[in-house]
Amino acid sequence: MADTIKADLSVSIGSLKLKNPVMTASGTFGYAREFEPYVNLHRLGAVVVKGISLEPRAGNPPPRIVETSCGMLNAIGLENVGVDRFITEKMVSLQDVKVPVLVNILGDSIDEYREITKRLAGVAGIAGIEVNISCPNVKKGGVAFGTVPEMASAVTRAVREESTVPVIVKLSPNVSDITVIAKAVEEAGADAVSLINTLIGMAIDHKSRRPKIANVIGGLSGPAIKPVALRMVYQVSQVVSIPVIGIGGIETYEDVLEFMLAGATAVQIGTANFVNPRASEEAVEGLACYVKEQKLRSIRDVIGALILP
Amino acid sequence: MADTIKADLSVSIGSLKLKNPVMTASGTFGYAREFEPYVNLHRLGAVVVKGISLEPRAGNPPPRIVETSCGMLNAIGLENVGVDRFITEKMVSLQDVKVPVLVNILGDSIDEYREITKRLAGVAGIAGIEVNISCPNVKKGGVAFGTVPEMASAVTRAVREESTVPVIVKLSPNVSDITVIAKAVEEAGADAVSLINTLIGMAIDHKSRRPKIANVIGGLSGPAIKPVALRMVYQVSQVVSIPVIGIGGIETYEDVLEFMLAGATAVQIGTANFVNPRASEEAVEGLACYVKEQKLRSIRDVIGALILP
Amino acid sequence: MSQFQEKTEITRIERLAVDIYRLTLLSPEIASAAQPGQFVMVRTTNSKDPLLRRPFSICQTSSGKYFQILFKVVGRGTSLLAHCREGEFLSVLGPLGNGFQVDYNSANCLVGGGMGIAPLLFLGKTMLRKCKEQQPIVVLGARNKDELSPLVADFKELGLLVHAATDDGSLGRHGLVTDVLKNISFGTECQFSVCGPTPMMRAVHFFCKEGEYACQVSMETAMACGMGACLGCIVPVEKGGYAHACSDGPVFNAKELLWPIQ
Amino acid sequence: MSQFQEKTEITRIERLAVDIYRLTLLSPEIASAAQPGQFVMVRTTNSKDPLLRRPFSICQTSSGKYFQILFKVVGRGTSLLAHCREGEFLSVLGPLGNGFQVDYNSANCLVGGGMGIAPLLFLGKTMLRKCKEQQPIVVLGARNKDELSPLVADFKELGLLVHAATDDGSLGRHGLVTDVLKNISFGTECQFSVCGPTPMMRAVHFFCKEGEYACQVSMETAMACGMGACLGCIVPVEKGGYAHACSDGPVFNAKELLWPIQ
Ligand SMILES: Cc1cc2nc3c(=O)[nH]c(=O)nc-3n(C[C@H](O)[C@H](O)[C@H](O)COP(=O)(O)OP(=O)(O)OC[C@H]3O[C@@H](n4cnc5c(N)ncnc54)[C@H](O)[C@@H]3O)c2cc1C
Ligand SMILES: Cc1cc2nc3c(=O)[nH]c(=O)nc-3n(C[C@H](O)[C@H](O)[C@H](O)COP(=O)(O)OP(=O)(O)OC[C@H]3O[C@@H](n4cnc5c(N)ncnc54)[C@H](O)[C@@H]3O)c2cc1C
Ligand SMILES: Cc1cc2nc3c(=O)[nH]c(=O)nc-3n(C[C@H](O)[C@H](O)[C@H](O)COP(=O)(O)O)c2cc1C
Ligand SMILES: Cc1cc2nc3c(=O)[nH]c(=O)nc-3n(C[C@H](O)[C@H](O)[C@H](O)COP(=O)(O)O)c2cc1C
Ligand code: FES
Ligand code: FES
Repeated sequence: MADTIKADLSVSIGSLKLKNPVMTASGTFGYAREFEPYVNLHRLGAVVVKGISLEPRAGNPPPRIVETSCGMLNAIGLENVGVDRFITEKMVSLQDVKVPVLVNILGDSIDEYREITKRLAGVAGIAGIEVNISCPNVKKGGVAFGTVPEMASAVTRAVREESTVPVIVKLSPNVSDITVIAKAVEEAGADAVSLINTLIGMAIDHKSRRPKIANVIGGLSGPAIKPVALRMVYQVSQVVSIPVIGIGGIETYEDVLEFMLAGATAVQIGTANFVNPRASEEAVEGLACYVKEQKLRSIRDVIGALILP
Repeated sequence: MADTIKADLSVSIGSLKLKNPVMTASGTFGYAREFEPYVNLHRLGAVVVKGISLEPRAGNPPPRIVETSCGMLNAIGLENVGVDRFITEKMVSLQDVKVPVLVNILGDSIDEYREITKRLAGVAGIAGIEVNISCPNVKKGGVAFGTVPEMASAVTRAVREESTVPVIVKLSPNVSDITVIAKAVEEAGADAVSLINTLIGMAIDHKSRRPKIANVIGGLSGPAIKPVALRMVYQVSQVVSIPVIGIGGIETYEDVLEFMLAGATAVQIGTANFVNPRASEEAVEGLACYVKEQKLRSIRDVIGALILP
Repeated sequence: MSQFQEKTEITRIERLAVDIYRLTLLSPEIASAAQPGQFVMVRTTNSKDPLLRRPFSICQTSSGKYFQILFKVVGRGTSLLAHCREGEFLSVLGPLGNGFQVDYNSANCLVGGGMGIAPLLFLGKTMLRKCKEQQPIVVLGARNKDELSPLVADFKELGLLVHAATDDGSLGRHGLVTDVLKNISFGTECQFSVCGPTPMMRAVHFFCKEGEYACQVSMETAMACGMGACLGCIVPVEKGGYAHACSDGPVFNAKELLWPIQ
Repeated sequence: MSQFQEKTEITRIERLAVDIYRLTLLSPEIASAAQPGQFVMVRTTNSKDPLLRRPFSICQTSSGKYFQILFKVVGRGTSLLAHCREGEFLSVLGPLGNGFQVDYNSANCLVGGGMGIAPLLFLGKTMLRKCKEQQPIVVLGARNKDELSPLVADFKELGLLVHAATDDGSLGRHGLVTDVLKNISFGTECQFSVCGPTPMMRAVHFFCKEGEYACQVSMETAMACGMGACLGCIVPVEKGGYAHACSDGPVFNAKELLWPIQ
């Protein structure tokens, strides 16, 4: 354990220095405290908290989740306490966790994104903002911000203008060409991009002839989507010069290495936290051993080090 | 077995009448004869043969396939004997198989699609053409035909003009909004759409630091993609009035029912043929039992019968 | 918080009925921290399919070292568990959630249906330990004798009297647990602790509402994490919005829930 | 075509070395149709992960009812197989592919490395049955004695003389099988049947080319279907393009392949 400290695992996401590249993904790690029985939180690179909206949201009716082959669908409906209670209640308790906290935000209009960011500006303990642009734009008939370059870039610009901390834009994989969106948000001032959010999926119970989740469609996550995530991380890394954070089906340090080889500077672990709550800390331990065994100067040597045929 | 005959499993894809909705997917069933030791081919609804191009193609170098969580990636590179040898060699041997044969075609220009269709026109034993539009359009810098509505519709129109049999257009899932493409090809004259082709994915071996398939990226198939396929079939069924053929992670008759409830008139079984070569015939048997047990007049009663919350 | 992720050894596997099994697992940490009504999340395979853990009530603990889960094979996860071997290890998270809050010195009634009987055995045992003077009234229901009798036997072994009901009348009363309840006279102070299928819990809740008895129910929902992180396991509550079965429950005061729950 | 999809019963599991196992499977259909050099595709789990079947050479058949596979645990599929129990059933497809084409009356040399030794046992046994006068020369290599000696023992039991080589010298010659080959004098008519790691097969091919001996090699590639349907299992061939290991092979005339194969 003491050994772990010696391996250089540090990476930078813009001005944000992380002691290692392993974060936990929004919506899969609660407000971090839930994992205290299992994880030394301060050993993680960062934690990303559940998506926050301007007003509290009750979320979707049950059932909200269902297992699929090597994955799960969720339609939580972005249940959250709203930005104000987040600041007064959740951030306060998060303060004593000695790990950078990234706040994931969402809205249904550009103004809403802007307003949340304003309220978060200057709040102690927030190391960065991650902007979930997979949400529907109510003014544009519900088309997701993340699927249209102009809308993605408008959201990014608004958040970037109000934010006092690094802004990470979290991309939707449900697009024809993710590199176009990535370039748009880079140009609009994003300090980093994270990808992927969930693929849109559906499950049906043939016996009852009903959808297995009340919202009919939901977000697919877990090992099933890893190949898609890895491909998109690889493609985006080729076209942007800001850091890329890889997400999707990551569980072990080997998975982390694959994403970093594809070009990711850091990663987030999502669904795997449910299966193995210690997954994030174990990935950090695994990376430390890897760096030492391979006698690397730093884990950063792995970033984009994929050898093409 | 004799009982099976009584259940009404027949469905129509345009003018094409199928004795049941279970087909095998292109590229996963060889030229059908490979499965004779395991399957009574004449019990299937139809078989779709491997994609055929104008000229023979050697395909991609090895490795071409790799297993992923609940799925596999392939980059066969569309290895095939070319349309002329297909007609003289493969179709001849396919003639004695008493099952409708659909020919999957692909090209890298609209002219190529048109020319293949011309050569196939009038060839005995061809019940329909399935147009793979996930291929790169060489003239447009390699953007896949299936990701741009205008290109998708131009291919459809060209094939429709030359074809003497029903034309099914096979949609790519790697798009922001598959309903737009579906509507475009319907308008261009497609007699049906089939979906989904593979999701684009990637796999990396962290030990060698190399991609696990020589082509770097490949197509993801199998149970992992079923939720995405089901969602797209559901969405497309809402917006087109031509029949929809569901594909993606289907193995059992329960999977078939799920796709039909979502709106599919028929389905194709792909990767599951590798795991269980009898999957297609077993699905037909399962559907026959289902129709009888549920006392349905016809399996067609299931199409689109999803009950929304 | 006393929660643990453990590789627990399976020390015993018993097949109680055609598709009902009981596993005894070795984990001093979980066994000594567990409270009646709490549950564990169990990994049923080392593979990624099925991916998620499965929740099971803690059915009994013994010697502060062992705990048991009782389950019915209903799908792939439980089928995998049924095929485990003694000596193998299972990855278990727990104990999770909030258990039953009972006044051990008051009159108590335990009402269980099917596998919902599991946590009530733990609760009944604890009641007997904490209060020697008064025994809880136990009402158990299931589909038939084969399923119910091994569970009834466990309570009888503790010296508890069991009122049984089965759907087919093969053991105890022919009918539902509420049919049994109607024929028992309860003191006004009696507190009900209920676990079973939702329609049964709903019926018992309305029975209690009428008689003005306190009533706690243990809710089953789909769960991905079991620890308040995924927000998947919701139940609608009276005051509006949702509670989370894993972290606010699984045991709730029935009055706080918004019935009828589907 | 005599190919079958079978639920074969595992009648015996033997652990031959730390990570080497041999399964005996009951399938009269497969056992009686099998030819040396053919293989089977085995499902290693009922779950969807790992999804695909795994290819294994048929290592021996007996009484026209049983056949054996010999394997090394290298990943998840083989690890699952190693954990099977006798009496369980495995889903097996086979026999698949084209086996060794040998002139049983000519002089023959069998060269095997590691798990590539498996199909050669079947071939050696068949040679002895078909031609009593002449015994094949057998050259086997592996990493060390632990891995090699149980395999050598099988050949010795048939009455065959084995020339052994190990990477660490713990059994037979210290070095590669080609080091052994160089010290044997072969008749010009000698035909080589080779199975093992690709670098070894390449080396033996070049040895044969020099000596102008006929040489057949059994190729291992990734395989999804094992029956010519997926086109995944290619090996580059001399005349240009690719052959399919499962349906054109796995045994090829070494001269028809495009060396060096990676
Ligand atoms: C807090 C809690 C405690 C529980 N305690 C026990 C217990 O002590 N003993 C026991 O046998 N079971 C208990 N359950 C239910 C148990 O978790 C499920 O039976 C199990 O997850 C099914 O897994 P599977 O993989 O076998 O079924 P799956 O393959 O996941 O599903 C098979 C079928 O079972 C249904 N199903 C799935 N989950 C549940 C569920 N939670 N409740 C009812 N039906 C379900 C599905 O809809 C499906 O029709 C408990 C559930 C919760 C939430
Ligand atoms: C025609 C044929 C016959 C075979 N006969 C035998 C046999 O008799 N005995 C035996 O032990 N093995 C044999 N193999 C190899 C065997 O199929 C693989 O070892 C097995 O598929 C590995 O499965 P796994 O799930 O344990 O490994 P995986 O988890 O799939 O992979 C683990 C590691 O093994 C490597 N690997 C995977 N497949 C192969 C392969 N085909 N060859 C070499 N390395 C591989 C992977 O690259 C990875 O590094 C044969 C292969 C073929 C194609
Ligand atoms: C239950 C659940 C809730 C999620 N909530 C959010 C969220 O609030 N905001 C967000 O940006 N992503 C959310 N996600 C997406 C994850 O952060 C992550 O991008 C996705 O799950 C893919 O990673 P994984 O495969 O490792 O889970 C959620 C995912 C799950 C499974
Ligand atoms: C090995 C392989 C080869 C394929 N070749 C083709 C092809 O030639 N043309 C085509 O349209 N689709 C091809 N596909 C896609 C399948 O037809 C199908 O759309 C996809 O695999 C999803 O279905 P599945 O999950 O059931 O496999 C191929 C798929 C696989 C796995
Ligand atoms: S199961 Fe995840 S919050 Fe309750
Ligand atoms: S393994 Fe599928 S074609 Fe050979």
